[in-house]
Amino acid sequence: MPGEKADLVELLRQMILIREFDQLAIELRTARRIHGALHPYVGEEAVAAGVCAALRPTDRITSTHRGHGHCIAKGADINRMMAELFGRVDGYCKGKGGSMHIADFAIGMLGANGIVAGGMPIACGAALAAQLEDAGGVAACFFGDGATGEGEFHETLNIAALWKLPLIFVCENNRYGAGNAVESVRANPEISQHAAAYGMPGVPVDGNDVLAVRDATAEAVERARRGAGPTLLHCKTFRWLFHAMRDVPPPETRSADLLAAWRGRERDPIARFEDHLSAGGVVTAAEVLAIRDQVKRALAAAVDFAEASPYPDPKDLLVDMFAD
Amino acid sequence: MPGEKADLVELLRQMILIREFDQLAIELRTARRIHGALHPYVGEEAVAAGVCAALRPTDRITSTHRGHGHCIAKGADINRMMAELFGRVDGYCKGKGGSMHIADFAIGMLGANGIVAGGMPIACGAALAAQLEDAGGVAACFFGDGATGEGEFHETLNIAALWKLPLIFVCENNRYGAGNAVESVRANPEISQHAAAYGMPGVPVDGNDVLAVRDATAEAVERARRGAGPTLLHCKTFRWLFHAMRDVPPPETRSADLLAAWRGRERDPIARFEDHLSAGGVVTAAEVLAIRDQVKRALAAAVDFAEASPYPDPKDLLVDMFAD
Amino acid sequence: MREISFTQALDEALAEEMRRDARVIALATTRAPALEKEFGDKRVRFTPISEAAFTGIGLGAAGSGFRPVVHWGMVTFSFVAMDQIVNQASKIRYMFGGQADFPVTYRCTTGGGAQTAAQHSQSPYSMFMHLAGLKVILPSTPFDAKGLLKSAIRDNNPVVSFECSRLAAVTGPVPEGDYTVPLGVAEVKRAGHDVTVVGLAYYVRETLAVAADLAAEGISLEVIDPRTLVPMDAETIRASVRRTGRLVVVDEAPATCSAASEIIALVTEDPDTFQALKAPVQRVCAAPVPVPFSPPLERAALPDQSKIKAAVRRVLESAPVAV
Amino acid sequence: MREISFTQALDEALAEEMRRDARVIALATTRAPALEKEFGDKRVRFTPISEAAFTGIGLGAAGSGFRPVVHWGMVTFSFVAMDQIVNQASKIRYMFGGQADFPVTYRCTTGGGAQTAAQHSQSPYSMFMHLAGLKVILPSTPFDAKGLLKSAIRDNNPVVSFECSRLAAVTGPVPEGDYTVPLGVAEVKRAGHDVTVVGLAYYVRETLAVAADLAAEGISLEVIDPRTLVPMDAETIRASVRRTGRLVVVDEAPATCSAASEIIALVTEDPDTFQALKAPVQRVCAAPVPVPFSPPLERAALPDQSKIKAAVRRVLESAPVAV
Ligand SMILES: Cc1ncc(C[n+]2csc(CCOP(=O)(O)OP(=O)(O)O)c2C)c(N)n1
Ligand SMILES: Cc1ncc(C[n+]2csc(CCOP(=O)(O)OP(=O)(O)O)c2C)c(N)n1
Ligand SMILES: [Mg+2]
Ligand SMILES: [Mg+2]
Repeated sequence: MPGEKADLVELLRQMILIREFDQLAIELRTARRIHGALHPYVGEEAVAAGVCAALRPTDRITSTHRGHGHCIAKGADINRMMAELFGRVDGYCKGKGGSMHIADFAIGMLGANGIVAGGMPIACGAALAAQLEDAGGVAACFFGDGATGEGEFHETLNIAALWKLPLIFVCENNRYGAGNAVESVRANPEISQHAAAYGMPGVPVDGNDVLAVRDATAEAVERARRGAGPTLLHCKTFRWLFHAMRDVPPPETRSADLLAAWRGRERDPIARFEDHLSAGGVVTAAEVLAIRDQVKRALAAAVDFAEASPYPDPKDLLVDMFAD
Repeated sequence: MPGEKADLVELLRQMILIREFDQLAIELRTARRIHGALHPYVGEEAVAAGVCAALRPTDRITSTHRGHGHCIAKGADINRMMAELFGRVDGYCKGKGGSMHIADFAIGMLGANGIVAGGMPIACGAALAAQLEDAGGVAACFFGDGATGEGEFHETLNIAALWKLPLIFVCENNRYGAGNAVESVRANPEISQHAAAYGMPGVPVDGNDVLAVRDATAEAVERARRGAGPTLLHCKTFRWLFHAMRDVPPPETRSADLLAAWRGRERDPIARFEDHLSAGGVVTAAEVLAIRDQVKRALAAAVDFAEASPYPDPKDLLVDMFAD
Repeated sequence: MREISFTQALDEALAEEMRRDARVIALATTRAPALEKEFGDKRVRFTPISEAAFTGIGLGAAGSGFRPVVHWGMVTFSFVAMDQIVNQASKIRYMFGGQADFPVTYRCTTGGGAQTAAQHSQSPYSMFMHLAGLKVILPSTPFDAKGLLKSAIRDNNPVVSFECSRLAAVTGPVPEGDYTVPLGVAEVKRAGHDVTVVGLAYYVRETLAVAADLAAEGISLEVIDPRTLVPMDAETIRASVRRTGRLVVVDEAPATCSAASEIIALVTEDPDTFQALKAPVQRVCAAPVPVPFSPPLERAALPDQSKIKAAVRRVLESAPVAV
Repeated sequence: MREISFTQALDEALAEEMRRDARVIALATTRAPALEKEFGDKRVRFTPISEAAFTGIGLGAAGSGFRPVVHWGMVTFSFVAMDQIVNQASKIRYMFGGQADFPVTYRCTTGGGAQTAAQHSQSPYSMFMHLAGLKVILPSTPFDAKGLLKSAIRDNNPVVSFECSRLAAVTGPVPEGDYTVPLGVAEVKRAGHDVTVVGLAYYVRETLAVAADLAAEGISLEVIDPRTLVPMDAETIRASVRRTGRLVVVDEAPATCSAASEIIALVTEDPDTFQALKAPVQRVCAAPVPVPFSPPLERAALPDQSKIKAAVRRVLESAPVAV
């Protein structure tokens, strides 16, 4: 079994936390205890966890509208995340951002982003900074399959390749951009093929296999750190739930068979990794239960933390606008 | 010798006219008889002429800031072009557009464009119109190597491929985007390689060989007309002169050797085609002289036409703003 | 008359126009099953998330004989396509000397008030108004929405239709069948004589509510809805101000260089209207911040009835009504 | 004092700031050989023609500890990058609760008057002013250009520097070495008492020329240059209008929702200034068309000294100066 036991268990714990966080968020939103739009990451946990496992705390990432998983994997505090969903002053953005705009610059999480592909140039700027700092830092940008329709994706690929920037492009192909299947919006679904025209490695990855994601990322990171430039990872995964919810979760329109195929134990990134670890003797069922229990308690505490935090004072409306 | 004699001679005449038009425009601009910025097409004539030779008059094109050649090849009236450069009311745009914005919708020339890659989505719209009309029409968009840095290029490739639109992408790689060599702004200079990721043919073409351009375009057009979708042609050519001039032509900064290599008889698209035609017995030296003479006279007449045309009346400033 | 929602009214407008004219085609990033069913997937296209490309596609198809209706989604996403809007659509007709018409309609949703935070709560109409070359509509009722969108689709120029999200579910009377509301004609939504209040979109409703409240106190507001921002019906607004001598403009865009600023300039540069002004004009706009997520902050950032009332009282205090 | 051109002043500002602070880096689509030579091609980057990407790169590098100065070329090309400007740069600090600073400067050239036609003759400052979240500078002299650009680069927020093309070759006194002009401080370029004329960029010069002419007729203009559009020094303008009672604003952007509209709104909504106004305000702006190519049309489209004079006379006729 490659990797230290503690690291593997931590990966499992992270994935469970990511899933439970978003499932709880859906409950809270349905109960109207939190506000705004919600984009659950359920089913895609292996991508965030696998990628961030290959990064250093000082490496920087940018995220998308579906960003809770990236935050957690990069090491964000779930109390402050939850407080942000509740619109409270102890949230990461003091309640100004909400679900779609969580950031934690202190841990190199440069922000979720409501604009499809909008975070990619920003990550490229972080990669430029890393190259200039010359201390072996890298940056990674998460983006969806739908983002490949946007020019910013392509422009960033070229510049990163041209300047050999330490940037990892992480395409989370969850098969849909909102209501549209990837085949319906792309002439060619194999996204990694864009890389060739930039002389960049384009790597298809099983995005539901957290170790495969971690290892592919590690290779890309190694390449980036030695100055050989960016890599395009095409992580193939599946969006278990709806694209987005507001007051109620929208109805499922996809076939039950399809959903079952992806949610089965062999494909579910968490169950699959759990089985893999127990088969390898790394964890016992009891340990997994304990993790789940700890996660639930941590999340309950996060809700308490959030609800104990006050709403921002309207008098502070103009605070944070401009830096001195 | 493939093709009818008349067609071949017409190709030669067109290329000569394109070159002479722009050389005259430089003289006129240097003498301050015309205004604004000028982007000469000298050296790249085979691309416009070869592409348009494979199009029908009803097919539509969009052009770039370096657009005089495209206009002439599509069949524009040099009198009205010249009047536009002079800012006169008989110009194609009644003097409102100038060199960078000549259009003739009647002949399917949907406009030169001052925005790098800006014409590509517009051409794609014309291709969509052609597909909906279902009468075998196609559209072509000209764009430079520099335009491949812009997102609009990539977005348009995907949509055209996805919808199998009858669109021909004509990349005029003249080796420079303004002052910058293509290698300095692209990770991979082989532009046709972008096509693969869209399941689209990407065809490198000798852009100084007018028949090669015409034949590659004809194949792409045939493909487009039968509903098989777009093609990316990568026409490799060379910008003989400066990127742009205003009051005076800017100094040359490229090496004399490089220039000589591209301007030699074997590479000059006009001299080379002329030699090819005379070797094949299609034209005599005397016929070529007669063409040159006719072109000079036509251009002199165009200048007369332009100068005889009045400036637009300032009272008409608001005319043409909104259609009824 | 039957009542339908703002969204239904807009949907009807598009479907009726597609029925009326086979050259009308629709492009959007989301599927429209009813339209697809009726008109087929040739005329009803759903597109990749490539706003720049499909904005230009709409323009190119318009210049090639079609009448595209292009939906950007939220106005937020139009910024990805801004080159095609600013450098192409708004200039293409004039720059080419009026050779061709470009009958393309761009639609998008606007506005805050739904806890969707900074990026998804924008009302940047003034950025589009500033571009000489686009017409702009901004309806506030289902009736106007249907009638204006139809006029937009029939117009031979690029028109941008801003559709306020907070109005989506609002219902109101809409006649069956065809009618249009002309571009460039404001409507006095309530006649009054003390203060002219120009409201935009959602804030027409809020202003009408304030007018009803203040009527009880004997204060008479004239509520005007421009409905079209370009061309702006300045004369209807000026005529009202010449009677009331007082002007408040209410909108949820930040004040700086807003439609509200423009309305103030149109009023104060007109000599007769200027002479009739009794009190300083007032803008009731969003605070100069990106719209924040947290409900109390968002409420503080956006205009509301109490802020409108306060502005009305300010102009009345500054020039009291003669009894 | 030595005289250098507007362009030289800007070049000096950038070079001096790069010398002063190693975190200042430069990105542009055109090479800058002198800068590259002095600072190396790591800090002086020339980029592909990918404005959206490099606008975001500047922002991301700013959020990662650098101070990028990003040159868009003409403002025209910024529209390709508008998502990064509107949805990212102007919102990123506030939306994230002020966690990080984004000290990035975006530079571009603006304006018409050089027969470069619609796409290459734009002055859309107001579109950027409308975005709560960007600071905006618009210098009119070499001295201000150098001092303001330095302040912009040292500012810890995204700042947009609009640099008027028609001023590029204009020369003026500029001290050697370091100095700054603070953001948000207008300058009275000429004191006077009959009419306040606010000019922007090139039109500060034109207005000063008009002021000199009219002085001969005994008409005294006070000429104000805001220099910074965000934050706008409204108080300097208002104080002047309170003394003169008359306001003309001159700029080459089309009037609708322009900086000129905003200045008028700032003046007429302020009670004391409103009370002091004796005549309707006047905008002298570009005609509402894309700037045409042909010289006589272009001249007709843009403001000039005679149009400024006519506006001044209009406000004076409407409220004659007491002798
Ligand atoms: C520029 C832009 N266009 C449209 C949208 C609306 N939108 C939000 S998410 C989304 C789908 C994105 O799909 P994908 O990139 O695959 O990410 P996923 O939601 O699947 O994680 C769309 C169209 C947007 N946010 N930004
Ligand atoms: C969006 C945009 N960015 C920058 C420019 C300035 N510009 C005009 S032409 C040009 C170079 C274009 O190079 P290429 O596409 O290779 O065309 P070429 O000039 O070689 O024909 C540049 C950068 C522009 N017109 N539009
Ligand atoms: Mg997806
Ligand atoms: Mg080129």
